[in-house]
Formats: sequence, structure tokens, C-alpha cells
Amino acid sequence: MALHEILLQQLFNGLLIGSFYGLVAIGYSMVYGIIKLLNFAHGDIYMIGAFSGLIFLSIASPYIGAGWPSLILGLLITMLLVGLLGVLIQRVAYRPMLKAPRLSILITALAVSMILYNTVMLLSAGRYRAFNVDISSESFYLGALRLTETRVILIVAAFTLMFIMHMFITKTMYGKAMRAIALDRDTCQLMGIDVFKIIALTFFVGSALAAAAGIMAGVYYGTIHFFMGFLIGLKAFTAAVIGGIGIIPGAMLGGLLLGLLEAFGTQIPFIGTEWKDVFSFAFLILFLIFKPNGLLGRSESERM
Amino acid sequence: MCKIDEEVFMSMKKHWILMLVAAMLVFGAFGCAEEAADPVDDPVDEFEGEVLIGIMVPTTGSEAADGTDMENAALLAVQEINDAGGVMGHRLVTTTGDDGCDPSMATAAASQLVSEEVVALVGGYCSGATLPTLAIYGEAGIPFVIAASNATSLIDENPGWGFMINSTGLDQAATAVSQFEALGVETIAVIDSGDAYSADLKEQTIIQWEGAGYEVLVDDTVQRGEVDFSAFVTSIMANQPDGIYWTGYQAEGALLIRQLREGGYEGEIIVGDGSSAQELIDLAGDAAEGVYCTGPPLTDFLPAAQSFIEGYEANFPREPGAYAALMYDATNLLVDAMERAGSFDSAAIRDALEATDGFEGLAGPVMFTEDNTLARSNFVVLEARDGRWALAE
Amino acid sequence: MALLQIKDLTLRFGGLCAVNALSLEIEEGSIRSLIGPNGAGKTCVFNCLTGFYKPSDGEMLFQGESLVNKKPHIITYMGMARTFQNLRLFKSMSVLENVMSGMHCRTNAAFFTTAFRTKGQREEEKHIREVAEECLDFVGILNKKHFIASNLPYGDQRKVEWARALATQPKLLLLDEPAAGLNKDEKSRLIDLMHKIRDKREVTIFLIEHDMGLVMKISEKIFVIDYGVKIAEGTAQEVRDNPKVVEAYLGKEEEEETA
Amino acid sequence: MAETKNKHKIKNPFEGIIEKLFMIFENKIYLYGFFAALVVFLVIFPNTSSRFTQEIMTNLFFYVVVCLGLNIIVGYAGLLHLGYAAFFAVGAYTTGILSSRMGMDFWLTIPFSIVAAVIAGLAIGFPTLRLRGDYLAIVTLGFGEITRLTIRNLDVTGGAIGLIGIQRPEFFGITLNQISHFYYMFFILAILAIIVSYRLENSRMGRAWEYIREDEDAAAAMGINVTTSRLYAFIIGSAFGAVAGSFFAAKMTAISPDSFMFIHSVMFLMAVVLGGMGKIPGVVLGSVLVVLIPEVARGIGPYRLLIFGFLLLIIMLYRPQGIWPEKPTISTDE
Repeated sequence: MALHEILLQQLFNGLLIGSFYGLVAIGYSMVYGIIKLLNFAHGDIYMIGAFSGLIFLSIASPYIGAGWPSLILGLLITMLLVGLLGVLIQRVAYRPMLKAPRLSILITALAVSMILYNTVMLLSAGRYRAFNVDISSESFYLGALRLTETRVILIVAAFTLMFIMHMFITKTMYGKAMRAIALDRDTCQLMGIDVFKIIALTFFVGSALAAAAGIMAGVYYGTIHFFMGFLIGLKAFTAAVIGGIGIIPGAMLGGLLLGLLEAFGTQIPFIGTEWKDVFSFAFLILFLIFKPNGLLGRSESERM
Repeated sequence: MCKIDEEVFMSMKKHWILMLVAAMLVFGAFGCAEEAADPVDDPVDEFEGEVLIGIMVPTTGSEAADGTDMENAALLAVQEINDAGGVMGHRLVTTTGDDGCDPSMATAAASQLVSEEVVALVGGYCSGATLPTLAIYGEAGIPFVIAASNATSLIDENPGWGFMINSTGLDQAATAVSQFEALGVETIAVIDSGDAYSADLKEQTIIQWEGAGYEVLVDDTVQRGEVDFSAFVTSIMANQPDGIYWTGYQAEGALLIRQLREGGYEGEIIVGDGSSAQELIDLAGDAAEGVYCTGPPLTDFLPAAQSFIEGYEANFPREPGAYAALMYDATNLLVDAMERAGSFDSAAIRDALEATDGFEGLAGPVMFTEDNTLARSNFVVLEARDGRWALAE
Repeated sequence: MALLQIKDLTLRFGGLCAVNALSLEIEEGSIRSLIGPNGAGKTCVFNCLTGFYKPSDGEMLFQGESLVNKKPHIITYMGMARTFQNLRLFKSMSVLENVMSGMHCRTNAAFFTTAFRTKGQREEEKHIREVAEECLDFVGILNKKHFIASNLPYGDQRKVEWARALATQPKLLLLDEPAAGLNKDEKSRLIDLMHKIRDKREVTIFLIEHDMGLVMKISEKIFVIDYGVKIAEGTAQEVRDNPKVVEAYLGKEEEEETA
Repeated sequence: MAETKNKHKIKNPFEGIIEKLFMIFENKIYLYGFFAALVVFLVIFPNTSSRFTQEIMTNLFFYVVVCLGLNIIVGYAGLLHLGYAAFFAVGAYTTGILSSRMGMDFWLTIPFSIVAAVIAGLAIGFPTLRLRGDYLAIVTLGFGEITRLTIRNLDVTGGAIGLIGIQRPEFFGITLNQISHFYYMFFILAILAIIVSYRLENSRMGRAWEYIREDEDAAAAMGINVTTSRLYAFIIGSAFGAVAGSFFAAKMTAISPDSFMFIHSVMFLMAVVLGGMGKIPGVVLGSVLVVLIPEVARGIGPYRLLIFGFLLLIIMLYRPQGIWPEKPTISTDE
């Protein structure tokens, strides 16, 4: 392959991975924006999404097959269920902690993460599970770009979800309320906004998107695993920070950038893919140090 | 606070005092009960009671499935021996230490086994976990028949009490090299999954491959738990090696194979024995067809193993895993050594093990080199055909 | 030379101007007040002085040394201590420990001396305790030194904050609404205490206050700001007669006095 | 912001007993007597117990040292550290490399490992401690992973295989190679860690950390350099971890990246939080729970982390100050 072909291929790969990161990062960013919580369990929500999707498929496939129609149905149902799980977690674990010291709520999030992934580990016997779907894996070329139908559909679906999300945040009352609460919770309460309802809704939307990303990852990679949420959780957080945490378009942008960065980072001569994650984390740390408010974030007031 | 609350609290308090007292008693007993006699090293005719042998495998953690298979195989062997009248008239009993495939857990497990005064040991799955235990068994003077662990680093750390009946990475690398040669491959990529075992195999393979005058185009590591290999696939496609050798485990291996094939790679793919489980083919699906594996002697292909498989499946609700046959062999070898030594003295057993000359196990004859490693290569080449592993032609 | 000089201090938040080209001087050994209607930017001035806000423009000199771009702890070290408008005690710590915090910048035991508990470190600890007790005695609550701060009545909590500020051994004490929430009795004792601090400990006092009566009684000189701009300065009488001040406070003053 | 008063939703079953103990131990004679008895018991313990129990106890002492180090960062300075295993790894690998590759004597490697940890602590703490507190959690997590991956990828650290052949330390001519040797070594280390922690807690530095935890702005206004104080906590905590790591390397003689995973950081944190952040007896109790529960209740092996996850959640929701109760404090109604 010529260099430009490799770069083109990597561009596509980066965008695809980046769109998964972006979908997960939105939830991270929204939750941080609204209650200033680093939701460590968010990556595990993504993993739960993938497993729920698999369970749905294994139940539904004898009746409606495992093709695109049942996948889409599974996607919607899983998004709904996992969204509700997100609300439940919020209600049980986080709401009582809203006024507690920050350290406590962070540890709570860590505990929720441990509970989620260990539960799935026990249920799945710690094994990788094949995510078998009955869809075409034929590849075709678009110029020099090697594509499969699945990949194209996945990337279109991911971008569609992001677009819907963007519309939801900017155009609806709920979206506006979310942004208002992020700015000042107490005032919102005074203005008659049901703050807890909006927080719950935020968790619902964020978890549903992560679940969608989880299923899409299952389809894309073909196998799922109880620990799949750990790395992506970290990377989605990185994406959220890059874009400016609390800013929804920033999370999408950050996700795509991180995906591209990883894809091209591995093409640097003499540095193997073994350094890929070191790159991502180092990039995150440097970003936090030099641009803690992200690309789209406004700088905070000049407090020293 | 209301009154009821206080009552509950009071009763809880009493309860806890009781618990505390009980805990102290238990703790006291715990401390004293261990005051046991010196290790038994009487000759066999004075030896009384049962013979305790230790099993060290991971029964929890990521490798629990294979570890449990191995434990089962040892239990099966012990049961058969006891049914046949035991060893020199003595019953065998076992105790299991869980190494969790983790070095720290493994040292605790080893200490536990040593404390229980086992006469000898079988087991050893994850090389990284087996490694720090060698010194402990060496210091305690307990012979250890290592069934599966086979990293070459074990050789250097072995104070002489460990006996490896699985061929080492050296042999496996040689098998891989000759298989690549047989396939007409001249350039390869070697990838490991960043743990001691797979890194060791990768290094040995590179040394031998380059020693044979060929070229290694890509030498890489992927993170365990990684799912996305697309960037890696692109770099493979750019370098176009004739063959790829994956030395890691099946989970990442399946993903890698799938994504390589999806990315249009058409060269040969060989996986190491860490990926020899059926799971690899199940997870990778159609993409696994035609993949080779340098594997341990799977019981399915061992003519001598049919009765073992039947016995195993009659006792345990599962198929014997990749290392069950070796574990079964390890246990029988140990008993054989005891009989040859005519004693249950650990040192005598060790000497007998060292002198093993052609013990016939399911996986073939056992003999040891000066390093206490298997004197022949027991690796076979498997090929994925119609969704199952089969011996390659 | 004045102890504190502020020249053209300006603080902007976004487009909003909280403090605008404020200049004033505080002479050593004086008691000065800064007054103004709610939201006039008084606390912002304090926050700039103590390094919590970074001024957008202007100069602040303390004993001839610039305070701009200095961190709060450095400014405290230089000899300026403050209290907060809403009490900011270390709530779950004892009164004594609260006051001991003030000695932090005057002492220097570090890891090794602590780990080996050297003689110097032990003596320093003793010294910290003595100074803290002395400060508590000064404000009159030494008998409550072992109480948890948040368990004290409000008036005593204020005193803890004062003692804590005094323990930093300041030259200039910034008091942010020291009389807020106090009753008449407590207020008169507060005035005595302020004089005592100034006279016995030679500490210059600069305070923000709403209670005009108290301000008029205690300060030799008063600065009035409104919307971040200084509109008047002078003695109590001068300020009271200034039409700008009357305008800014219209209705406000009566309200305060009836309160 | 400075809400540290915790609600007591659930009565602590230990509370009554321990409050009484506090009262009894007000009398210094009883207190010192108790400690003396405990020390005597622990000193003679190896003579009366099996190798296995010694190993477990050694592991417990090791946890006490590591967790007290982490406690300085999390408990005293209030900084959530999710990559503590990395600092522990820095110590272990410094000793490992110097000992196995250069043949340096074990005791000489300890200063090097402390220096290495201090450098690592500075490198990660200096730029990030000024950031929002919760960013630090993720930075430390990232740093933990970077350290582990770097160790795995480099040649000097032996890559994924790790280092083997680390020399056993000698002590007045005795080679320390028995489990009882390590038992005493870690026992002494644990006692030193407790003493140093205790001294730090009741010192100018310890109080500074507490002030900052309670109210950062007020602490700054009192002349406390918030960033430097946190950095100190970070460095001292890292040094604790590094020393424990050095001894760990000497005990294991072989180390590999597998011993420094994220899950290890989580288990250390678990011990600190369960027992009670910032309280020395609490941290010791937490270490006891984390080390002994899996050993005593053998059957729970696979459920261990799940159980700890629930424990952590319950503790955070109902008893954020941990299992160990607060010291009884004087209030106005006395």
C-alpha cells in the first residue's frame, strides 16, 4: 500500500473508533457538566449495553433472525433498558452523594464500576462472548479505501445518533434545562425546574448512548468481554476533556480527534502499536496540564 | 433517636462482643493449632496414613477455566490410583493452592502448600505465577512437576526441584519456524499480548526465525483486553508479511484474526498454544478457517487418551481442556517416581524424577534434560477445519 | 509611607467591571473602613488584596512591595491576614487547631524533622500551641480551646476566626463584615476588641462593614465605593454629608439603622 | 464545599466497644500495655505458626505499609489517587534493576528507589496538583497505566517477562531468605510506617493537610501553600510506596508488570477507604479486612471484588468516614 492509501485507511478507521469514543464521551461530559461527577462507571454502562444487546439477540434471533431489523430493534430496546439502569444507578448511588465531599462521590462511582463489571464477569464466567450477527461482511473498495457494509452502516449510525443528540441539547426544553443546571443548580431549582428529573434524564440519555456504542462495538468487533468498558471509559474521558468537559459538541469532537490521533499515532516510524495507549494517556495528561478547559471550553474566571 | 433503635443497637452490641470473643478464640486457635511436628521424612515402611500432594493451579481469575480443568485432571488421576490400591499401600490425598495467575497470589499459595507439608506438587499454568514459587519450593525441598508453564525464564529460576513436562518456548518456537518454512513463508510478523508467557515465545521465535536467515517485518505487542486492532491491521497490510505468528491467548487472538481477514490479509496465520482452545475458533468464526496452531498435545488427538477423556467426562460436566492430559500425566509421573524411589521422602522423589527415563504418559514418553525440561518437543501443529481443531497434514 | 497603597485597581469579570480604577491608602496604625451598597465590589477588593482574585489592572503595594500576582499564602506571609464574610472555619477541627493554622506560615518543620521528631520540631510544636493559646486568650475564648469549632455559638466562631487571623502575626488585618449577625452587646465588645488589637498588637485594621453606626464609631477614615468606583473618602462626618454617598445609599442607610 | 460532618445513618456495631476502648485507653498505662502485648505476640508469632500464616501476616504488614502511604495522599491530603501501584512499581523496579542488573546491595538500592519515586511523584504531581481535584484521579489512573505499559515495553525492565534474579538482602551476615525473615522485615517496616504516619498526622504538615481538606480557601488565607502541601503529601506517599516496593522486590526475587495492575491500586484504595481515610487504626483495620477476608472465607474467591464493590458503596453511602469510628470529641453540651 502506498502511504496515502494507508493514511486514507487510517482516517476512516480513526473516524469509526472516534465515533464510538464520542458516543461514550457524551455521557461522561453531560454527567460531569450537570453534577460535576467523574462517572467511572460509564465505561461499564457501555459494556452492559453490549451484553444486553447480545442477550436480546440470542432471545430474538430464533424468531426474527439476527439481521439488521433485529439489530435495530435490539439497539432501541437496549438503549431504553440501559438508560433506565443509568437512572437507577443515579438514584441509588449518586443522588444521596450530591452534597457530599467530592472524594466520596468519586469513590462511589468507582464502587459502582466494580459492582457492574464484576457482576458481568461472574455471569459471563469471565469469558469472551461471540457477538454473532447475520449481516454481510463483504468488503468493497471505494477508490483505495477498503470498506465493509457493516462499517459504513455503523459509522452512519454513530453520526446520526450524535446529530440527534446535538439537536436534543440545543433545541428542546430539556436540553436547555440541562445546560442551565450545569451553570447553576440552585438557581434552576428556584426557577421551578425539577432538577432531579433533569439529572435523571441526563443519566438516561448518556447511558442510552453508551449502550448504543456498546452494541455497535459488539457488531464491529464480533466479541465482547466484561472488561471492555475499562479502556474505553478512560479514552472517552480523554475525549471529553479534549473537547472541553461539560460541552456536548466538544465530546463528539474530542472523540473523533482521539480516534484519529490513535490511528495515525501508530503510523509514526519506529514506534509500535504497543505504545498506543501510552500515547493516549500521555496526551490526556499533557492536555489536562496545558489546556484543562479543552478545545471548546472557555477559560474559567481568573482565580488564582 | 427512638427507643427501638437503641434496643437494636444494644442487641447488636452484645452480638458484636460475642463475635469479637469468638474471633479472638479462633485467632488464638489459629496461632496454636499450627504447632505441628517436623516434616515427615520417614522411609515408606514407617510411613503411616495418607500421602498429601499439592496442586497449584489458578482456580480464580482470568485463567480459572483452564486451571479448573487441570485440577480436575489431577483429581481424576488420584482417584484412579486410590481405586487401584493407592501408592505402595497408602492413599493419596490432595490439597489445592490457587495461584490466581498472579505472582503475589502464587507466592501465598505456595507458602500455603508448603505449610500443609505436601510431599510433592503438581500444577503450574501461568508462567508468570509459577516463576516466583520455584524458589519457595526449592527452599522447602519439595519436588514440583510443572504441567503447563513453559516460559524459558523458568529454566533460569529453577533451583532444581521443578520438572517441566510441557516443552518450553524454545521447542514451540522451533515448531512454529518449521511450520512457516513448510508453508513457504519468508517474512513474518510476530505479535505477543504483553505478558511473560507470550513475550517469551515471541522472543524465542524471532531469534530462531532470524537465525534461520529469514526476516521479521513486524514485531509488536498488543494490550491484553484490547479490542481494536485496525491500526495494527493497516500496518500489517502496509508491510505485507507472508505469515503472522500470534503468541498470545485466544481472546485477543480471535479478534486479531477476524480483523486481519476483514482487513484483507490473505497470508498464513499461526497461533501459539495460549490460543489453542476451541474458543478461538468459536470467537473468530469463519475467519479462523485455515489458521494453524502450535499446540500442546490435545487429548482429542492422542490415541492413548480415549479412556482418559471418557473418565474425565464421566466425572466432570465438561470436556477436558488443553492441559488436562498433561496434568494427568504429571500426577501419574509423580506417583511413578514415588514408587521408583520406594519412599515418600521429598528428596528421594526428586532424585527419582530426575532419573525418569521414558515414563509413558498420554502425551508421550517423558525424560528430562539437565535443566529439568522435557527432553523432546511435544508440540504438534493443528489446523482449524470446519470449526474444529484438527491435526495439520 | 502608607502601609497599603492601592492604585487604579480594576477587576473585570467578562465584560462586567467589579472594581474600577480604585485608589486608596491605609496608614500604619489606623483603622479604615470600606463601605458601599450591596454589590458595590467591596469583597472583590479584599479578594484582590489577598490574592484570591487576580486584578485586571492596577497596582497594590504593601509595605512598598507589590501584591499583584502573589498567591494568598505569600500575602499572608507578608503580613496581611483576613477574615471571611461568611465564616470559613475548619469546622470539624478543634478551636485550638483552628488557631494553630495561623502559625503555619511562621514555622517551618518539614518531613524529616517530623519523622525523627527532632528537638527543634518539638519546640516548634510547643511554640505553635503557646502562640495559639495566647491568641485565644486575647479574644477571650481560651476556655473553649478543645471544642469542635462548629459546635460553638456564632459569636464565638467569629472570635475563633479573629484569633486565627491574629495567629498569623499580621501587620494589616482585613475584616470582612465583622459585625454581621452580632447583637448590640457583642458589637460594642467588638469595637473594644478592635481597639485593643490596634493598640496592643500594633495591627492596622481595614474593614468592610454594613453597620453604619459601627463604622462611624470606629474608623478614623472611611472609603465609600459604589459600582466599583470610589465615590467618597474622609471622616465619618465628611462622608455622611457627601451628597454622592447619600444618593448611593438612599433608603439604604435608614434601613440599616432600623435593622 | 467543606462539608465533612458526616451523617451517622447506620450505627456502627463497633462503636460501643471502641468508644469504651477509647475510654480505657485514655489511661496511658493500659494503652502502652496493650501495644506491648500486641508487639510481643506478633514477635513470637512466627515461632508458633505455619509458613502459610506467616506469609499472610507478611502480606498484611506489607498492605499496612502501602496503605499508610496511600493514606497520606488520599486520607490526609484528600486527593484521590488511582494509580498508586505505579509508585510501588517504581520502587520495586528500581531495586530490581539495580540489584539484578548491576549487582547492587539491596540496602543501597532503597535510597535510589525513594529518589526515583520522588521524581515520579514530582513529575506527575507538580503539573497536575494545581488542576481541579477530580482531574487528579484520572491523571493518576492514566499515569498508573503509562507506568505499567512502559515497564512492559522497555528492555531494561525485562519487558513483559519482568526481572528475575533479584538478590536477597543480607542483614549482619544473614541472608534474608526465609519467610520468617520477611515477616520480621515487614513487621518492622509496618511499625515504622505507623510511627511516621502518627508523627506526620500530629504535626504542622499533618494539620496543614487537614486544613486544606476542610477548606482550601481558608487554609490559603492562613498562609498555607496549598499546592506545595499537596505536593509534599504526594511525594511522601509515593516514597512510602516505593520503599514497600523495594522490599516486595527483595521478597519475590522476581517481579513482572502483572503485579502492578489497576486492580492492585484499587485494592490499596479499598483498604484505606473501608477502614477509614485519614485514621491510622482505620487503615490498619482496612488492611486486615482486605487481606484476611479472602483468606478466611476461601469460598468467596471469585466474588471477592464484587463483595468489596458493594462494601465500598455501602460505606460511602452510609458511613463515609469508614468503619473505624471518629475519636470521641468534646462538644458544647459536655
